[in-house]
Amino acid sequence: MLRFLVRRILGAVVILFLLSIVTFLLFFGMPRDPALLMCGKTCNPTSLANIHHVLGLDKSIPEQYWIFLHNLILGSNQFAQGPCPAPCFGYSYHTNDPVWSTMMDRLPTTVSLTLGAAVVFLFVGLGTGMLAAWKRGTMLDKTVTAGSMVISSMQIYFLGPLALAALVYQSHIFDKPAYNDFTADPVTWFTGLIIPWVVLSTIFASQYTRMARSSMIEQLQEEHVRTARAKGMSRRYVFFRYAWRGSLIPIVTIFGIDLGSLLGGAIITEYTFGLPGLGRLAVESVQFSDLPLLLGVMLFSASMILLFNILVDATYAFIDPRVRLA
Amino acid sequence: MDGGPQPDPNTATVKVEGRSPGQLMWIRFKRDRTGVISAFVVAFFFVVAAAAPLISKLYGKNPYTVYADERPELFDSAGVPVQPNGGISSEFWFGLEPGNGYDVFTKLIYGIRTSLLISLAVTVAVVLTGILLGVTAGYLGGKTDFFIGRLIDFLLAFPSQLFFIASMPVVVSLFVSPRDETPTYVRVVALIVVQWVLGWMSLARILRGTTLALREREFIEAAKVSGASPWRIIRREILPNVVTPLLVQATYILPSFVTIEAGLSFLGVGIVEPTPDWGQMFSKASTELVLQNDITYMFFPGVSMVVFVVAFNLLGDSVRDAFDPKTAR
Amino acid sequence: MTTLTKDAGTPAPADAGAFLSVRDLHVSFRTEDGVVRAVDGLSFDVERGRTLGIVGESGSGKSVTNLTVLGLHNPQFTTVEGEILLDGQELITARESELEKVRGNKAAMIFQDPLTALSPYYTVGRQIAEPFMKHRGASKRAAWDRAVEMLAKVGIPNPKERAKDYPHQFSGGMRQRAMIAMALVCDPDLLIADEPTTALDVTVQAQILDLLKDLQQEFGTGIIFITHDLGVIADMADDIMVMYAGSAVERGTTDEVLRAPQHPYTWGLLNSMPRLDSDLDTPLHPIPGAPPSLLTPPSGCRFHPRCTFQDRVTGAGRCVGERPLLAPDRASACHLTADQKRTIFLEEIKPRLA
Amino acid sequence: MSRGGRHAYAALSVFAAGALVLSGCSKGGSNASDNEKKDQQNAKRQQASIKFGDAKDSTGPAAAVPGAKTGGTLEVLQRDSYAHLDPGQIYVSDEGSLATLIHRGLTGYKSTNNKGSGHEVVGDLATDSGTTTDGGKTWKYTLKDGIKFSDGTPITSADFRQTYERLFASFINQGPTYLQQWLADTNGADYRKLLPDGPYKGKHLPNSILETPDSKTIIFHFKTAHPDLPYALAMAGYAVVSKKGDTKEKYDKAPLTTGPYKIQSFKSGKSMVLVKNPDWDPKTDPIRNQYVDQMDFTFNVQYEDSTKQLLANSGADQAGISFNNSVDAGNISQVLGGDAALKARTVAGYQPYVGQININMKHSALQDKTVREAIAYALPITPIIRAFGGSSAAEVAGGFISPTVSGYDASFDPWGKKKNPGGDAAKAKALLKKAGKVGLKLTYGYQNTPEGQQYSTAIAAALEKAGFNVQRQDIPAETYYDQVGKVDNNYDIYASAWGADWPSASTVIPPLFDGRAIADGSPNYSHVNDSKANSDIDAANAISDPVKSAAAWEKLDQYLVKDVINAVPTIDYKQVQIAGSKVGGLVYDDVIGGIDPRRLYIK
Repeated sequence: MLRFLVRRILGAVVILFLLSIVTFLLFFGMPRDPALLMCGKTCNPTSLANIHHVLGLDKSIPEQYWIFLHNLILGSNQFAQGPCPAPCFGYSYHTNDPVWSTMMDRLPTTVSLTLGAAVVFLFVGLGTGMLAAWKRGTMLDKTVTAGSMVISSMQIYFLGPLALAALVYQSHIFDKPAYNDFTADPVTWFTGLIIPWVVLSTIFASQYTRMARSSMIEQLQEEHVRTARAKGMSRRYVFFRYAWRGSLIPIVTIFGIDLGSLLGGAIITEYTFGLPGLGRLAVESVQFSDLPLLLGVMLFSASMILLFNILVDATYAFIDPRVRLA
Repeated sequence: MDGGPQPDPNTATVKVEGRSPGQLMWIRFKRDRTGVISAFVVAFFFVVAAAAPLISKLYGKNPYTVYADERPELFDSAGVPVQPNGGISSEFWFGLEPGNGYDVFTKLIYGIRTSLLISLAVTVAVVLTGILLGVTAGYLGGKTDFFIGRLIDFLLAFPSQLFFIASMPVVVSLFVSPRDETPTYVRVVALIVVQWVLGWMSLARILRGTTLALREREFIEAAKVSGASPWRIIRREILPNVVTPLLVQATYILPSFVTIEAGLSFLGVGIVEPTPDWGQMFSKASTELVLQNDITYMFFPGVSMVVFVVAFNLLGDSVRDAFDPKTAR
Repeated sequence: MTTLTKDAGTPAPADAGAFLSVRDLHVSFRTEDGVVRAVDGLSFDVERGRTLGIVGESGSGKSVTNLTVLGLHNPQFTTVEGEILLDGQELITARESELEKVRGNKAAMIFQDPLTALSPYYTVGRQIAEPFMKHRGASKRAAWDRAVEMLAKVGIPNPKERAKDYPHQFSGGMRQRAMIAMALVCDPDLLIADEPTTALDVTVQAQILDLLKDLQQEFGTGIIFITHDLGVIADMADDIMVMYAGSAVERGTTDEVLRAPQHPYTWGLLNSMPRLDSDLDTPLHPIPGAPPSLLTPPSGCRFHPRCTFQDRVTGAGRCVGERPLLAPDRASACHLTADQKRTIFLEEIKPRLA
Repeated sequence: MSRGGRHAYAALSVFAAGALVLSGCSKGGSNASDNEKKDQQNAKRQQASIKFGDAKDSTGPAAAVPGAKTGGTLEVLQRDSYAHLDPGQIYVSDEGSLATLIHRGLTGYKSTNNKGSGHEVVGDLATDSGTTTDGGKTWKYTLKDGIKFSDGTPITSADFRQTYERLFASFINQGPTYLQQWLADTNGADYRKLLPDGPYKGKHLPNSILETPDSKTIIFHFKTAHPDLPYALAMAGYAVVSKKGDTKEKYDKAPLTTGPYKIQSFKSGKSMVLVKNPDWDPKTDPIRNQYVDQMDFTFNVQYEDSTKQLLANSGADQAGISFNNSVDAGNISQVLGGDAALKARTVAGYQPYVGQININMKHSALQDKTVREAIAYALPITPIIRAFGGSSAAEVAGGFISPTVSGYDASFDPWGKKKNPGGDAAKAKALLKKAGKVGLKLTYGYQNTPEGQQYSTAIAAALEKAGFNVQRQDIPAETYYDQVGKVDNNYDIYASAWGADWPSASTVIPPLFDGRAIADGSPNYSHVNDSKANSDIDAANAISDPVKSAAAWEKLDQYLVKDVINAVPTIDYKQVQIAGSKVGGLVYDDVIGGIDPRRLYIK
């Protein structure tokens, strides 16, 4: 187990390192000069040069990258805006706030959005999926299959605006989605996120329904399941003890991927509902060519993805005794 | 309950009637009603896309006319059609787009045209890359396999949407045209490139797996022993055998690329006004103006895309089952 | 298709000794390509303490028959007609709950590939204990001890520990032993062994066969032994039933069938089987052609497309037009006369065999 | 056809594509329907010319707001968080509104009526609006007594020296630059050379430029006359910064204040709390009142959300307001068409911005006046009005001078845009033929925002109809002005909007059209260099009487629009704002360009 963790984490670190380089190059490939944004109404070469200097953009790219790494690992006191403890992504060009705290400010939104929806779509999805598998071939099964097929083909950028138009703009049943701090007021926290949750989990749940159903049915055709029945085990017992165990593996895999990428910033969802989460932050960082922010979000999202990859592989070991972590 | 004996009619039939797997798949596919219907729906979309210019010629409008200025009486000062339901009328079948008042019908078919063109290109690029890297990794194994594997891991760790957004302006800026309008093809190419770069991994992985399995099979061994060159083996023995997973995967990834492309245009980093595009219609549909005043508008891109994706996925399932009837459905 | 299909295999009176008696069994599946008649009018009996060997090529309906006996077919795609009496209990019409009481209790099954047939997710001990708990209502504890005991019986060294292992930690042979232990845990009266040794290498094979024999001695279990390997059959079975294309073509005691086979198909099987005692230069004669599609079975004698003796049959086109019947007891379903069968075997087949 | 909402809601519960189609009904027309009455009323709002107040006008306290009560907490809903609190960095309007509550400079605007349309410039921290003896070259200011920073330290001339000198330091890069340029007597950003590091490295401005003989006196010495100084000093950008408390960059997040309120807490992007500033003495302040005890700001509140909350008018929102959010297009009709009670909570007015389409005078093809006339005729205004939300958000502009600036003439309309906002393609085509330039390639740089994309495509279409070959080029919204601000930019036409920094055209015409100021980044976006215009600018600038100068600017404005045609005026930006029912003293102030925060009280 330990060896596994060490190996995987080292691998992840390497990937993150490479990713940060790519992001860096990508940024300097952008046809925009971040200084221009801060230069303001009366911009000119001198003030531009000034800003370049303040941002350290006048240094060579490798040099800047080195500084970035150094700050990230050791923190820095070089910033005019004040000290910046590790992990230090520096200060946003645009808002002058420390990138790390900005991300931490936005994180709760994304986490609430993701986990809230994830809980729903995981249980609803698996539930209906297994029900359909259990009732395979019946009317119910056919309806579920068809329904989930249609819904899973809907996109957030269609279902989202639709929900907004119907529930907010036309009928005024709900307020526009918004994030309110849970600790401050759980109720508004809930009401503010309900539409995004519903939309997000509707789409995902339908996908999980399809997945659960098919992988369940696949498992039911396994020989060892047949053996269990040949032993006289009841259908229910076989279904929930033998088949279900194996059907988990593909689901866990996908769930890990989904959760990882969602926690890294559900860009389209947050964009659709105007929620100030990491996804929005990412978009802003590109809009304002805000390198520190871009790097921060990029690396954060990537680490989420990698983290969940590792978690998924670890869960395999719990599900399937044949899997050995090393 | 399953697990019951299910003989393999495939082999059985082959033996008596001696049909090629291809013919069999075709026979089985034709028997699958859903498959055939969805195939027709998909075909319909492609035909519409291909014939968009012709259709709009017959229909007598194009997606670029600013009806809000041509026919001011149809709009209010904010550019919203004054007739109900987004100005649907015998003249404008799908109504008029709030804002500049483009004709929704022509805009939609041209939009489908753009999106399908892009997604098709991406799919082709991805399939080729997938074959190239996947089969190579699977067949050669060893170092090559290792490196390709690591490359795949690396790319899979990318936050793809974020990467798309960040790289679009970069890629676009690669083709600079100082005096002229940034041509649409540049954006199109850029969209194709970014999706391709992060799109090929899963397919490559699958193909690698299949090749790996094939490599151990007798006939490959036989070919090896008989001294056939790797290239020949890949061409003659391996490629024909990966066609099945390839075809199935392709039918699954194309619609997913359609939705990704639409997503990018929705975020405003893809195709932009006035070039018609499916996703760009969604971003229009999500504006205050539409949400407040013209909910009708969003159904045309929305429903058409749902229908398209559903049909394509059903088609994918049918193709898969036709190749391999034992798969669970 | 001939008119005779229905009353093929006229029911013989189920004699008292028979623990399992199958009468005129028809099994067919609906598949993507049409209806497959997997079993077509099959009848046989199995008595306590005796072993019935079922021989035939793959796809001849051996396995299907026996899965049907325990009702393990998929009701959605399968239609079953006929009669299956297990210890006087009718199984085809029986409800799922009743079947569950039978399975693993009165009648148990051993499958071909022990690797896939055992669940990778649970310990061997648990998988053996489960049916005991279910059928005997034993406590976890008791069931576990029983499992260990059974493992010991089937000759697993240090069973206490091994019971805690997972199947993938067992060797192939040990897995099969575990399977057997699992099948016999409630000492069933009928054991169906579906090619239990084909997945194993020869030495292990021998061990397993001995094991089965010993256990049969001990428990007096009736065994249905399915295989396509006549060698194994000769060693194991008291009676033999040869199946082709979903129905029996020859039946009799092991001696009768192996010493004086009467059906061209049986001859073919014997021909195509290498013998340890034969000299190396004697060539093998595989049966020409391939087994028929059960979607569109040949008319008349199902074997006729591959049969080299049609011309000897008196009365032109009988093989093609008319389905030969299989009489009860020692019999074979072929239009050749008894003499023809004897002479052909003695003069043309036997010499080749030895 | 009934409203879409209910249907769509029902449909949403049934996820079937078919059902969705059926439910896709929507009533015609946008809620942003026109409201003629309001328009005329707005048109009448015209900035009466402004006079510079003397010592008497400059003595506090400010005139009480009729019916005002003290106490209570005001809920302020704002879309954008404040990026800058350091006076030197404040330029944008929402920060400007806030600054009226927390920052004070030497001068300020005092309302002369309760309608927000009449103003005069008076001494704020200074005893009067400033005295000059030589027509604006030398200006003398004397500080009032009893003026303090929020930390209790008295404000002295040393603080003002610090305030002005730090404007030359590199970290101050967002605020206005008039004063710096005047002191250094340069254009562009060359002024920084005067004091590269600000006051921080021990260097200071010589007395020949900025003189502080004693702790109460500040004297400016300019090389050229700048009669507008009293206006300039009223900008938030020139409000006082404490010498003792100057923390350079950090000051931008936690400044000392001098106004009636001080910052109790500020969470960037989240919230802000203002409380009464005990060190503020009403007797020293002729401009501001201090009625509300506390102001709670919430940021990231989008227009439609603030509107919805304030319309709902429940709970804390009854004492709710937004200084800078306008009513969103979707709700505008509901607001304007509302009952009397609602009207009482609503204010509307012009923003100081005027939109225009610049024509790049550097490009040879466009130096042909007939071509420019053709553009002027062909250009449609409707797409722009559409994109900004219809006639309640913008109206056709005649000249470059906004209705909120003295010198505005509502009847001026040389290209007939007010009658025919769609443009006159036929006439344009004729002119283009006459010039022999049919099919002329026009590169049109547009701001890459949803609005920009929308109207630019429509405008391009219209110009094409008039016989131009238009090439649209998208420019990233964030760097738009820097791109078009380049002298050698590639674009032939491009939109821009300019807001007066103070209600005199002297902050509109000279920066936009003074040919001698052409430089990268200078707002003379069309790079026009017209000798007559240049000389007229100097003439007008020299007039120290505000009323006379206003007239001069008006003449010059009309000359530029009609005869030079270096740019075509497009729209005057308007906005409608709303507050909760318990908010009193609600006035739309033309100088602030929005609700006046200084007069508010809780009923």
